[in-house]
Amino acid sequence: MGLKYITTINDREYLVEILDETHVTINGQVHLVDFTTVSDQPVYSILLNGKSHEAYVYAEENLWQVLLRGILYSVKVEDEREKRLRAAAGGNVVLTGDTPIKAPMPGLVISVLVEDDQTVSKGDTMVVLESMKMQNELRAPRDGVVSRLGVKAGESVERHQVLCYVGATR
Amino acid sequence: MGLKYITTINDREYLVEILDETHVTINGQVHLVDFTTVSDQPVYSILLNGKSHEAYVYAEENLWQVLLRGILYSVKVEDEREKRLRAAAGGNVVLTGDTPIKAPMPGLVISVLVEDDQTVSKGDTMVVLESMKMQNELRAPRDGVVSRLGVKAGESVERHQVLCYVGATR
Amino acid sequence: MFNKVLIANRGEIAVRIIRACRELGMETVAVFSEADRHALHVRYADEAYLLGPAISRESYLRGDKIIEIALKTGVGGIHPGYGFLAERADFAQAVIDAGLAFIGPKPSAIAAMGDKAIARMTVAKAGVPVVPGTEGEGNLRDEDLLVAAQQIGFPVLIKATAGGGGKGMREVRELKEMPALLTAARREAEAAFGDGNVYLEKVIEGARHIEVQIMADQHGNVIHLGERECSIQRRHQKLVEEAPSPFVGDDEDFRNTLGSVAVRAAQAVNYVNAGTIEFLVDSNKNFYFLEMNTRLQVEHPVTELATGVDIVREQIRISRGRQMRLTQEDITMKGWALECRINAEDPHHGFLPSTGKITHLNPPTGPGVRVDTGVYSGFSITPYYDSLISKLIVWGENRAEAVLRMRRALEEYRIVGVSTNIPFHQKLMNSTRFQAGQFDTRFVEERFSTQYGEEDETTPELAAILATLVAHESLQQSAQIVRRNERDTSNWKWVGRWERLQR
Amino acid sequence: MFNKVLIANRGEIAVRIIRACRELGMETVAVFSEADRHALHVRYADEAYLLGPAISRESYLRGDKIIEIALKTGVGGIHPGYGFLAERADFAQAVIDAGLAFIGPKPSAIAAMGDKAIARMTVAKAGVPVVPGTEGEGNLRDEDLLVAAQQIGFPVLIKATAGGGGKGMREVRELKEMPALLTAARREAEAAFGDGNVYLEKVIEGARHIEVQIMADQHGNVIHLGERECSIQRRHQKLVEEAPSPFVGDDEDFRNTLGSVAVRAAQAVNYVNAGTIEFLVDSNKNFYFLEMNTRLQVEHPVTELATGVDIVREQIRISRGRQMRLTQEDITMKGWALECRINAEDPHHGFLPSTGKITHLNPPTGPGVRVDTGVYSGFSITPYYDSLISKLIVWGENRAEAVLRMRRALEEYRIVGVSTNIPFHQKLMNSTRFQAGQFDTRFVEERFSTQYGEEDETTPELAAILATLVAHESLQQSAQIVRRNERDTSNWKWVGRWERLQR
Repeated sequence: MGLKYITTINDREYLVEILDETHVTINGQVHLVDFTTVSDQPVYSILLNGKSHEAYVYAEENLWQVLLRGILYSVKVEDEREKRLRAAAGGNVVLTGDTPIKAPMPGLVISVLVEDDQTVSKGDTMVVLESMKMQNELRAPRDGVVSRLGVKAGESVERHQVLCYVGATR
Repeated sequence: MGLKYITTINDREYLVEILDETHVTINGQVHLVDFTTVSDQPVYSILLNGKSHEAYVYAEENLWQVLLRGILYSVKVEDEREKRLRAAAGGNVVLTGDTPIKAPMPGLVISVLVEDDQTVSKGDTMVVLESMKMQNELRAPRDGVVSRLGVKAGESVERHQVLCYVGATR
Repeated sequence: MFNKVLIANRGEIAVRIIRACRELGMETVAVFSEADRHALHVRYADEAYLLGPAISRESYLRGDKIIEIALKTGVGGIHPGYGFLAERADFAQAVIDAGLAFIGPKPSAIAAMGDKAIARMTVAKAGVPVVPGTEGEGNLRDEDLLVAAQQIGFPVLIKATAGGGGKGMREVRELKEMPALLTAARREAEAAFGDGNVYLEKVIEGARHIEVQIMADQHGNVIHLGERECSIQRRHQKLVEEAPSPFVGDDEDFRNTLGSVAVRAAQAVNYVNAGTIEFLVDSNKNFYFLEMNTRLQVEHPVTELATGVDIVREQIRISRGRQMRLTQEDITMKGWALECRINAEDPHHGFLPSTGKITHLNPPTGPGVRVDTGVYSGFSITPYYDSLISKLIVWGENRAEAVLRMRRALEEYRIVGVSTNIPFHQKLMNSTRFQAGQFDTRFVEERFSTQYGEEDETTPELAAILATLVAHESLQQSAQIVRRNERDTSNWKWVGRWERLQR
Repeated sequence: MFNKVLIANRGEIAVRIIRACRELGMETVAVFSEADRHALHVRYADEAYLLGPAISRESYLRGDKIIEIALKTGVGGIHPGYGFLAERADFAQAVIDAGLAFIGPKPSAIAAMGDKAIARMTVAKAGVPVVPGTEGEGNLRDEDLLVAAQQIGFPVLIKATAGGGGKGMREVRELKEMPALLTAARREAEAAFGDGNVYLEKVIEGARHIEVQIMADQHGNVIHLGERECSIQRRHQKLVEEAPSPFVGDDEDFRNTLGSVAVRAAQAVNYVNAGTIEFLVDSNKNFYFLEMNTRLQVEHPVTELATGVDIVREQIRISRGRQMRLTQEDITMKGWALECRINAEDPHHGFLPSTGKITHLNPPTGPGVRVDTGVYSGFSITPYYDSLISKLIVWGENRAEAVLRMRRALEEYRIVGVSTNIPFHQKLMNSTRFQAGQFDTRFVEERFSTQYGEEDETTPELAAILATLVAHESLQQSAQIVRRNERDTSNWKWVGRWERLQR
């Protein structure tokens, strides 16, 4: 018996079953598959019923990102058991607490326009980053108070690095 | 104090001393050097007194092979102590015993024209290999007797794999 | 006549220039920042010298150090490429003062074209049309601007004098909304640049960006190499260029008009070497001088492929004092050339810059494909310089063939480790409006969606299968690691027991 | 008219044909052996199907299976590339019998040109000069051969009828040495092929290998695309090709003569599609028909770059029944094209084949450079197929520029993991005789040394420094490992002691 997965793209669910090395079903339809990695990279070559495709597939933020013919798909893959557990736990997680302000790109901090305990309004510019001669203004995603400010002008930051938090007014 | 090496190319010796990260001397002359590997490969980029060169450097059969602008140099590098020890041991090692017959290239064994205990004369064809549609005849390097024949027609062999030995007539 | 050139640049353009020198049998000297020791221009040059830290102003903008290295290494000329010091008249002058050839125009021409107001005045005097507006007329008050706007005719654009990047910019469609928009523009300009002055410019509707490549030698010969169209832009950054322009098309008269006007503009400043006159062209083929780039352009290869002229090689010949071998009659465009700028930026996340190590790279090759690049597999993209990592240029017998070839080349291009805008280009090449040549400079921002929804049904299914197979494989592998660890643990236990038995 | 093509080949030529189809907007079907699942042609095609095991006769030579796949996938034509089934009249016939287009000549033309004796007779009848000799005259006895030799004129070559690869071949310079050489040749031929029959061929001294590309459509139009010179050979394997030929040079009359003779030879067999007539040319511009290759040649790109004609695209158009868009008047050669065949073989060890995984690959790019290849970084070269892994082709305004460009491209080319003959090409491009165009088909074997001794003094010093630095680094690293191990050991001891204390 094969392994069953529930795979979701843009709220649309696909039931994918891996039968053996060369067969998968999707929503009950059987496909002949020859699947291999290229150059030990996250680049995959697939022959699906003879049709040759290639995609760049990598994990990011709990999803699988599939870059296929210039189109990026964010895909959730769960095995049946996982899916059941999630259903039992019920609903989406509600965000609480402070909101982290993350660097959307790697770069240099050009200026920091806020300080700890400062009150900001949604849309206020907080930090200006520069990378590859392109400046990016990070704005407050909500009203609140700045805390745990961790960068200053002149420093380098990585992509997704948390620069500070914006929390409920204390 | 730097590390001293005696480096030999085609019987010509060079005294190379590594002074520090950015200086070497060769036969007493000091050079400014900026040396780094490229793409984590055995490809090296060197800026020698500002001149930019690139070479493929790898070890083979106790020598360093340097492929530089299309020219292959086989280089022996010994530190001074090693060199002294070798000098003390005296002269070259005289080859004795059976001579191994090695595959000069990877490929398929097309035919084996000898068998164990067979007497061969220098120049006799012993094994025929094929690779990339090119056939290569392996000939006896000396008069002698074949022993430890390890391949048969239809098999694949790796480069430098020992196929059999030719030894003194027993 | 010199035989050794210093290239005061980095990246693909430094490599491009080194190649031209090598193909002329000339020696090359590269300069590099601490971030660029592994860069291709350092590897390919005959000599390479460190300038300083990564930040441009401490390395690639250090004209003094560059001239010092040039003198020390005995080069005869300096090629500035584009960007960095390429359009700095003071640097060009310093190079000449050091007794070296500056491979580019005279400092006076750089200066004349570098000041927008002077440039507009100079070319207007030579009979070249300029975009109607008040730029260069000094800092006008609101009352004067309201009068001027009516003379220019609506719609007009309010632009910050100190400006750039869209800050302090407002489009005015009729007189009555103008006072409020002027106040807003001045306030924004003041906040952004500490200078509230603004000027007006006529809005060219449906404008296309069409530019003309010119070449001039030291013997008074000036020719043009036809036009390029660069209307595919995003935030004033060119993304795709082509030669010829699909808008100019078969209209040889219009082509010749643009060309001779460009030659006149160049002659107005006694121009020498390669340069580009940029025009805005409206749908009625009215054209307006925008600016002159007094240097090699990023997009010069499309002209090279369409005309067969090696522009960089010609630049070097000219700066060596040679007479151009080409006359205007020798220049014809054949077939069609397209260029896609491959930038290290993520088209799926707002085109933000992407940095990191390129772990795998497979460039497209084969007939009609040219790649100009400064990167390779194993090279790290840093945040210090601009995001252009490669230019993919194709030639076809006609535009349709060039587009098909570009599609196959984009499909073949594999870059792993950093995000690139290749997916953007793939989508663009599939767009019927692009294929039909129907676009203006606002096309990408206003009419070209980066939302991907209109694909056929089978593609998401394929993505679902791929993601599931990769997820499955990754689960199997982690299971194996767990199993191996289990065994390791028991081995370890077993060894422990064995050791105890020994005691 | 069909829109889907099956490519019955592998490697660079399969990729080349897939690209041409894609650029025509046509779909492609690849076939592959078990050794080639990761090959580029499988990755780039729209569809790909397994043929069988690695060995050619169980995969790429399985015409029956290939036709079966073609029918199953609904393709309209099969392109055979070169090698494998390309010159098998029976396969071409089977393709036609299956109702598919064979993208190549008619089976009758393949058959006529495939039999050397018939080919010689056919073209001789059409007034095309052939190399004087006894081939095709049946198996002559020694007495007859001695008479024939005197008629042909010395020197003559004795060749094995069943032969190839130089076996059973002897050069005879005068009559008196001939009987002994005949005996030796027959003995060797008997041993090698089980067939002691031999024939005679005139030795063309200082011969150059010059060939003419022809194209013919189904409507009776036959044109030639000028000549290529392929005299740089090693063991009858072409290594470097160029168009035009430096020997033909500016002699347009000679070029036209060769061209029209080639057209006549093609017409003699009612030739359709692309083909090549090979000539041997002596120093007095006497030329002799050698053979006709009834298929696409490895070296077709040099003609493409020199004439601007896309030969593969033309092949497909012709097989779709289209009339050629080109007439003889449209064909002119512009500039100079050179091709180096990059083989996976070790020039420093007798050019023996080299296999293994390509761990790093950086192809040359930039202006005037074309790479046709079927490999990439991470791909494994197996011993099953021929050693050609890439073709490096450059174009220059003239031969000197093309040579300079080839030098820089070879210098840029990095392939790590397998040995290649790039060093051979580098040395060749540096040879003054090659640069001057002074070579014949024996140049590489007789006059071109692969011994490297004549380099300047500083290069060995540089090699010494490089080797020492790498050796030093490797020593330092192993010292570190030892130190780490020492610490590990002591850690382990310490843990042991700690464990004992616990008990």
